Amino acid sequence: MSTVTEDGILGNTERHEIKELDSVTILFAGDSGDGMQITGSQFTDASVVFGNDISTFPDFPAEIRAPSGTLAGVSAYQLHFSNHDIRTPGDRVDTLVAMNAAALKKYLPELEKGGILIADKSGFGPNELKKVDYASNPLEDGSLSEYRVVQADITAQTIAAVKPAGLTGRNAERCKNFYTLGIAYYLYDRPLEPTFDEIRKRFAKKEPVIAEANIAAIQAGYNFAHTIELFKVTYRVRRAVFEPGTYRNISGNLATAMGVAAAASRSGRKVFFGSYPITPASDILHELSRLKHFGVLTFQAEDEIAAVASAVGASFGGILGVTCSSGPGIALKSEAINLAVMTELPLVVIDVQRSGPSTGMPTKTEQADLLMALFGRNSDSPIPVIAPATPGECFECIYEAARVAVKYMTPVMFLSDGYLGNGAEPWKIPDAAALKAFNPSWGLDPAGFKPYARNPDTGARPWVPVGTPGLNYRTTGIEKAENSGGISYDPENHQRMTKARFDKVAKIAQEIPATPVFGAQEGDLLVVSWGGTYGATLTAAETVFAQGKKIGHVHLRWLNPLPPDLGSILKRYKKILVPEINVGQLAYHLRGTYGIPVESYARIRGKAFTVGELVTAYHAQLPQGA
Amino acid sequence: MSTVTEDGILGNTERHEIKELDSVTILFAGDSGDGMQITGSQFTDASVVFGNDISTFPDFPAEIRAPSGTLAGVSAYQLHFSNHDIRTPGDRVDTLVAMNAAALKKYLPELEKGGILIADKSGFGPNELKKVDYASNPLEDGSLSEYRVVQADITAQTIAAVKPAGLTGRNAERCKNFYTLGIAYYLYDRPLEPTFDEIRKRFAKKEPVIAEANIAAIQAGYNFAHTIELFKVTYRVRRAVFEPGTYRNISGNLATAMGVAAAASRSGRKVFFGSYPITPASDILHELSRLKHFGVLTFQAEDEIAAVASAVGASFGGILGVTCSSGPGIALKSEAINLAVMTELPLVVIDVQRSGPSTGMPTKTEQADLLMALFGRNSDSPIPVIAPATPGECFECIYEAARVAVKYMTPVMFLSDGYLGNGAEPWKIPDAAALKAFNPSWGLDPAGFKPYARNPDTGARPWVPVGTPGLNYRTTGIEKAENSGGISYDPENHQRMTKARFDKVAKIAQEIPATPVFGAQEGDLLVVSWGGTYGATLTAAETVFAQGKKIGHVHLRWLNPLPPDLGSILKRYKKILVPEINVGQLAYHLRGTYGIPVESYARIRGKAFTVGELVTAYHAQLPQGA
Amino acid sequence: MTPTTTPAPAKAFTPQDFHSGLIVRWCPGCGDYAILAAVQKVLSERGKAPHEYAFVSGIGCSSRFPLYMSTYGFHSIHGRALAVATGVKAAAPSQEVWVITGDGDCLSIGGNHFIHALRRNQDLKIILFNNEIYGLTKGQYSPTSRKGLVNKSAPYGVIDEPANPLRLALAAGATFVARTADNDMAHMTEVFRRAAAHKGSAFIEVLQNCVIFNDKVFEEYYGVKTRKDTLIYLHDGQPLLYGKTVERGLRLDGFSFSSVEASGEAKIHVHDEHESTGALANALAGLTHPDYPVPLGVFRQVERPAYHELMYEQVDAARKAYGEPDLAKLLKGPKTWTVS
Amino acid sequence: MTPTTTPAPAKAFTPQDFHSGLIVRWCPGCGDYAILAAVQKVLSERGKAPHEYAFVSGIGCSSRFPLYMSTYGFHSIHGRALAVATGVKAAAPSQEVWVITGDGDCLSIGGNHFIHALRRNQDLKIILFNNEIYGLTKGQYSPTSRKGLVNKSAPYGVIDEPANPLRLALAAGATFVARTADNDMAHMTEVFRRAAAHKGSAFIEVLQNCVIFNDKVFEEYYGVKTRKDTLIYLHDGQPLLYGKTVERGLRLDGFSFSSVEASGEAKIHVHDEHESTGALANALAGLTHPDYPVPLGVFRQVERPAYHELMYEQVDAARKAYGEPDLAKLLKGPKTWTVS
Ligand SMILES: Cc1ncc(C[n+]2csc(CCOP(=O)(O)OP(=O)(O)O)c2C)c(N)n1
Ligand SMILES: Cc1ncc(C[n+]2csc(CCOP(=O)(O)OP(=O)(O)O)c2C)c(N)n1
Ligand code: SF4
Ligand code: SF4
Ligand SMILES: [Mg+2]
Ligand SMILES: [Mg+2]
Repeated sequence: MSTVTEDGILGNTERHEIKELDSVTILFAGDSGDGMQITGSQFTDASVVFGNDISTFPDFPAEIRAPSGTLAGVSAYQLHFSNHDIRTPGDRVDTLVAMNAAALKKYLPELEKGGILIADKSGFGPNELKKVDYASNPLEDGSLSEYRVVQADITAQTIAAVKPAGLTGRNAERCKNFYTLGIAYYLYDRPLEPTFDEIRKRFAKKEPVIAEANIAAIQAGYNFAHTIELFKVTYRVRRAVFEPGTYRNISGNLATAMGVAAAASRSGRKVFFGSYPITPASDILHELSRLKHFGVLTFQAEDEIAAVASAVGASFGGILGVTCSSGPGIALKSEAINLAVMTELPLVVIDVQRSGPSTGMPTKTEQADLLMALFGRNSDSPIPVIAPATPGECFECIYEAARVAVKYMTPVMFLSDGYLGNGAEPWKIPDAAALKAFNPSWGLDPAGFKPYARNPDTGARPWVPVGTPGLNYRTTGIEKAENSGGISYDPENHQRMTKARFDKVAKIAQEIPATPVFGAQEGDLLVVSWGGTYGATLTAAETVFAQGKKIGHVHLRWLNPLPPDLGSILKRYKKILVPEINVGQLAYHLRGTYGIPVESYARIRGKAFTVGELVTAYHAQLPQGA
Repeated sequence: MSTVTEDGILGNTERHEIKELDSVTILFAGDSGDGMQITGSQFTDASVVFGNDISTFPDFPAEIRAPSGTLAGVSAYQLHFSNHDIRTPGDRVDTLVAMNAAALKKYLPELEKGGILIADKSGFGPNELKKVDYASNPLEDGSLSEYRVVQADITAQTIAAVKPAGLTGRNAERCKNFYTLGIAYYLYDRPLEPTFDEIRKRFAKKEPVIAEANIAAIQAGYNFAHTIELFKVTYRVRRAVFEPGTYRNISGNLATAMGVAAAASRSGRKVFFGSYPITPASDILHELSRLKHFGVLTFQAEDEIAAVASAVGASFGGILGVTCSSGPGIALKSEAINLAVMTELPLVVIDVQRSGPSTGMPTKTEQADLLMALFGRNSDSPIPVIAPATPGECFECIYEAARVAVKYMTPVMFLSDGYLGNGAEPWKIPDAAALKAFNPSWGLDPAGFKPYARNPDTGARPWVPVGTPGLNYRTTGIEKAENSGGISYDPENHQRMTKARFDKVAKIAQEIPATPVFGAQEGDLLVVSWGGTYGATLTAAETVFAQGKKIGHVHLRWLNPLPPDLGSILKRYKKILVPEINVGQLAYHLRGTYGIPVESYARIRGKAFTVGELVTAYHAQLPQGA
Repeated sequence: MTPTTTPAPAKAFTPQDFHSGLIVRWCPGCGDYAILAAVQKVLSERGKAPHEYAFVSGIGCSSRFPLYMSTYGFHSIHGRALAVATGVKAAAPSQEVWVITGDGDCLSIGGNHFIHALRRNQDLKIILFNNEIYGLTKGQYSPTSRKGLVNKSAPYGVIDEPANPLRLALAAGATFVARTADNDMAHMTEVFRRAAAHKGSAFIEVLQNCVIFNDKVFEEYYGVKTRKDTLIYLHDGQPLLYGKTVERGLRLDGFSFSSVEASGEAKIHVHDEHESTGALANALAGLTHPDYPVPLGVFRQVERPAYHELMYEQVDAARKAYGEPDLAKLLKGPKTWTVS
Repeated sequence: MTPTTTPAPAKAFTPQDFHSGLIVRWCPGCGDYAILAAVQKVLSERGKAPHEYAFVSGIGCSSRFPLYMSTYGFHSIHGRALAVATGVKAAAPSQEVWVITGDGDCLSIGGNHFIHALRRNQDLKIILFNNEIYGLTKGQYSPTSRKGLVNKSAPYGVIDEPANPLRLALAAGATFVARTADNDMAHMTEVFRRAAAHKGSAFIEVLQNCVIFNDKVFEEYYGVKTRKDTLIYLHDGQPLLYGKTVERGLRLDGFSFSSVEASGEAKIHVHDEHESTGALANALAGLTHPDYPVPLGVFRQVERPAYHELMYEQVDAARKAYGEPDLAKLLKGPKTWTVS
């Protein structure tokens, strides 16, 4: 057995065919208790360490522990890995691992015809079949003839495999996900050692038995596949070519949390993070609660209003207030966000969007809070809105949001979503030292101090740390006189102050670099996207452009203000198309801003676009036969 | 003295010249304690009873009792009365009554050159002058030479006049507003008797001394003006020609409250009115609290969220939930409004808009909550939005809002504003019996009952009164399966349900009659307005149309859905202009909806447009010299 | 606690009649199952049909409860169950309205509605599933979590002093305040019966075990083996006695209790649910493990008019004073003029 | 109440130094004027300069208070004063933060923040201007308005049971709870001094007369002429005595007080601000006119670590455990690979 690992690395060249593939999508699906998220992450880690590009999409049930065997209880992890730059977790699945009947029922439609299905027989007992209304066992009734089915009693084999390590019963059974992982590793020619190391590191001290059992299970699965030549052909996906640098795998929520910590340590002022838990945003709170030494004060408030109001108070106090939620919570925060607009205090509002309206489908993704971000406050209340395109970009964007909030003395809305927040990708680790420090000291001279004087470059008022001698001032949500900040009901002053608040946000355009356009620089169709649909919309545009169409693609990071060059770019195309996971909010915003026709491709299904459907949608907007 | 009243009615023809005028704007201004609101309303009542058309605008200080003599403490009441159809409280003031120096300072800029100024000398003592930074007494230093100034020690004369009635000291002084009223009545040839009657009715029983004193004060002011021939010329504004009918004077907030009461008594189901007080919306709560016998259950909640959530609960219970606030409160309600969207329950949300953002200028008007009404909720959340054009129209519109909410099972947003809510106009009393009753019973048969089945005509689901045997069902803010209403995370179901919610709101277009266009039916410029700017925007359009320009005017009552014929109307003009008291929200909405260029005339000064500025704005959009 | 005599049911219902048929989806072993069973059992005995009840909840694991009931049900939004229920009760005053809520839902985001609904004595039966954790969002601390508890959002331990739900309820003016435990079916059903019979705001805290995120948090004192020594069961008019052999009791010393041998001399305090000032209930609500036995049962039960009664009284009074509503007259108002 | 000894001020300030210069705009005769004067007087004695204070308020007549102070000030939004103050204190832990709030602002819309800020023992001095009415919005009833009160939003009388702010504060876990009155400058200043000296959440209810919308609502018991008979002043360690000739006192009968002749025999209860269970303060907070004398003074004062201390302790502990934050290390995480 000592050679197997090497075998894995070298490939089983002698014994069977190995086929080179450019990319593969594998989906692990099972009951919530089956450990599919762990299996998926392990496979992901093995792939990134090997050097593939990856994109992942975990799909949890809404319940904590949904009843086992039901459709609602299925937990899945989709991984797309490749030898080239990829940006989506894959449209269709090449290999499906189904630990029970429910998993099969739910995900079979995603499996390519001719794809591989690995099924645990023991999850297809009469009970399991009944729970999901299978009249007969699909593993036996011939209905899966179009797929390459590999079935084994994985549960029983796992139990046998881990017995020597000393594990029995329920605990032994729990290792079956690692057994499957072994099979998958064999199939895709992954090295085992890194996973073994990882397992040892994690469990060896506290639970050496578990560690040994897990390793034994992986090895057994691997051997099983190897020995009985389960697969006539195995596959290999070579390393992708990455920009040189040091990489890690990162999820959007983790990147966001690290960006906040970076802002705290590079801004020269602490960060106050006021939050109330909500799916899918809570992980940011969890991460930051562990990063207190970076100068992040986390405050789990009694509700969302207290979360944002305390953050506004902290910003008044002189450290940066950040608050975080998802749609329903952001709605609740709107009144207090407006207080920051009116008092002109910095504030970062993180919205990890989810499917709605109301409670909606909390574990599903959507990018439908754009118009709420822009307009969801009483009266004329401008705030900048920024949206990351990928999990890794969350870091850069949240740092940018914090920097702009402070520089312009304004709340900034950061729109992530469940897809970005939970999804992961390889991330080139940025140089911490190169992050621009920001610590504004403008306007803080007690001589001639005016709390509402404006910095001519930014339109921002001074940011006063409470307690500074000589700068005592009062602020209020009531309209204020220019410069002095005293209460004013003067009509002309209100007009000027309203304009000043809008001008300030408009000035942020000076922070936006020229907009890169992919593909045709003018022509028939410009696709405009924002947020988490970046990968799919661009990949589809690449496909259509490669087919010789006059198609361009622009992805927006700032939604307010829009890039200053966007208006002129839009004019260079006959048609504009905005694909969005909402009813067409950016399309409306572009029309509303530029007064030009904009087409919308809107799908509201709580999940990401597939590249395939977008290719079709682009073609539908292009001249026929052109 | 017994002839004086007749004198008033007949006019003082023998003694001096009487000039006929088409319309007059008079503004009463004094300290908060000076009773200017009463003086203004009395003059208004006298004018409507006489038969003029009127439009009023009360302007309160933000404080309950601001320190006397200061600018912040000035309380004013502006009245525009005329012999023809008018719609605004007047651009410029013909006669200004200033009870003290602060009142003069604040409102002199509004007075026409050559206009009349009636000033109480005793309000111009050294103290009063100092409080508002007058270096010298304007009544004496010649600075008012461009106006016709009438000054008297009104305070002293009042005290003398009411002494016989038995009033002295502070109480006597308090009658000085009635003395001024007497002067104004003389000047504008108003009958005194109706006011006397009113005073007697109000005070005679409880405080006969007050009644007599007030009457004596009015009479004394009238006599003073008459006797000493204060005015060489007095004025007369003839009756306006009204549509036949019975009229009353009404404010927007009162009309709104009565509309809710009407909905309660005509809908066949009660109304639950959950509210939390806020300026300028509280009066609706006050009025409805007195109308419990109409089947209105008023509930002063602990906060806005409880106010709206309880209203949603009431609608679930089976009676119509109505909630009411102004901008900051509406922002707080957004999450719970979304619950009504998602559960598809009827709900009427009244927003009496005020100047913002945040606390803003709470006593000033603005129409800047439009985009919040449309989009201020998480995710794709369509709700219909209706806005009254005049105080009287509030009645009709809120009734319509209630009817539509129930018919389509949706929240409806009703956008009034401070200008409409507090302003008053003559109102032709509608026929109560002619109000269409509405009491939906669709879908309530226990056989085949499906809580989320849809009425094919409206897209509405059944409205179940809780407690009905056989219709027990559960609802939730989570996405629901079509028909059954069970929880569903199915992507395609979510897409269909989202569409169904939008379609339902879109169907309300069938309730909207063809849009009348004033003026040119096609041509150079179409002015589009909404809400309380109706009067000013239309009057300005009449002026410019009368000058021979190809200008049309459309006023929108429904902002969502927009009238089905609006798109084609917009196409008939070279330019579209939207004047709004916000930064251009309807203009953005029209661009966002139709993808066409729309110009915006946006002024954010917490007050209504003047007709004059709009005329100028329209001309700026019209071809030069055309 | 004095057992209540339930009137003979008009129609016989089974607990099953109160089940909506939806598969119950709490984690295996979750305390919520037992509470659901207890409620369904109690309702089945009361003679009212499912359509005569409405269950309202917010969001949380516990808040899915109404979906499992065959009654009217509203699974609303986080924290607003009591506000929503206020409207339901006003709209349908003869409906019996139960509110299901969690320690987060009720005491964190919903804290304001909690104190106000109790203050107004709204006729709602409120069951607080207190698991001292946010379950649905996967394990953050809640307002009832104990100081020092380490969890997802407090990796270095909770620094917030925990809230005392019963004391808050009492201070807010609740007219019925009780506590029971998810592992004691007999006690739960008896408390629910009492709550159902109470007119006005009935507040019941259920110690509810979350097997996933806060397992065994009550075990030390509510564990079946030791509980006779660590819990004290309240019975109206009975001395405050406890212990395996009923050998201990609570004696009043000034304003505080001492746990003493229930020997002949010791003056054991007698429980009085109706004690006028609320001070007794307040003192009992302050007793915590391990210094004292933890009380279970009805702490307080007093009568005051329920909110919906007063609300409808005013409507009726207005009807009496002004007669049938005359819309035409309302529209006319006090002063009109006619143009012909 | 035991007078506190104030340390000799480092620099001499006058009350005028604490005035922002803005014209004070409450109605003539409003009780708010006296409270403002009392606060300015107390602050002027304490040696701290205006910039060392921050005053935070919501919206209401009372909430304009910070605008009149020369300190840092935040006149925020309705109901959120305590939430905003939470952030201010966290950001600037050495700042002394006072919160000014009204019965509407604090107990109605702000009720949730109220109970949670007190529970956490946030180091805030909270003055509740209780005028039993919404002043700024012109006279609707508030959560403390008495049942039956007729006003704008309750033309047929209020049907809500009034809230007891002190009992709620106690139940929430406030470590300093007091009551004073706007017509008693000496008492007010003494209570404010005590609150200022307290570390942790200090809650003070001030009976404040609104001359416009609820005039004389406290007159019956706090009126200067009769108050010796209708109020009882609390002094730590002193018997609960009152009356013009100190002829009456409160005796403890089980859980409730009786007002008795303070003759030799009657055992008058001795006030104890630090009584461990909070039951004494709770009982005193329940005494209402006319059945009892209304207590003024400090009901309760106990020590617990303040929230900002615990918060910063965790930050310091993390620093100690992990050393200076190493951003580069954080970004790298546990597992990387390098492409060259
Ligand atoms: C407005 C809003 N904020 C936050 C959430 C997320 N959320 C749902 S349930 C919950 C807490 C649940 O805790 P608890 O009420 O104790 O119920 P349990 O799950 O423990 O039964 C939270 C924070 C939400 N759904 N809506
Ligand atoms: C979100 C919001 N809701 C309502 C209001 C209106 N409002 C302002 S102050 C107030 C109540 C004031 O009462 P209280 O707090 O007792 O202060 P007082 O004026 O009596 O001092 C209300 C309802 C508001 N400004 N904002
Ligand atoms: S997470 Fe806890 S409370 Fe929620 S269902 Fe599971 S065991 Fe029950
Ligand atoms: S309304 Fe009342 S509380 Fe407000 S300033 Fe006037 S007297 Fe004071
Ligand atoms: Mg819980
Ligand atoms: Mg008040």
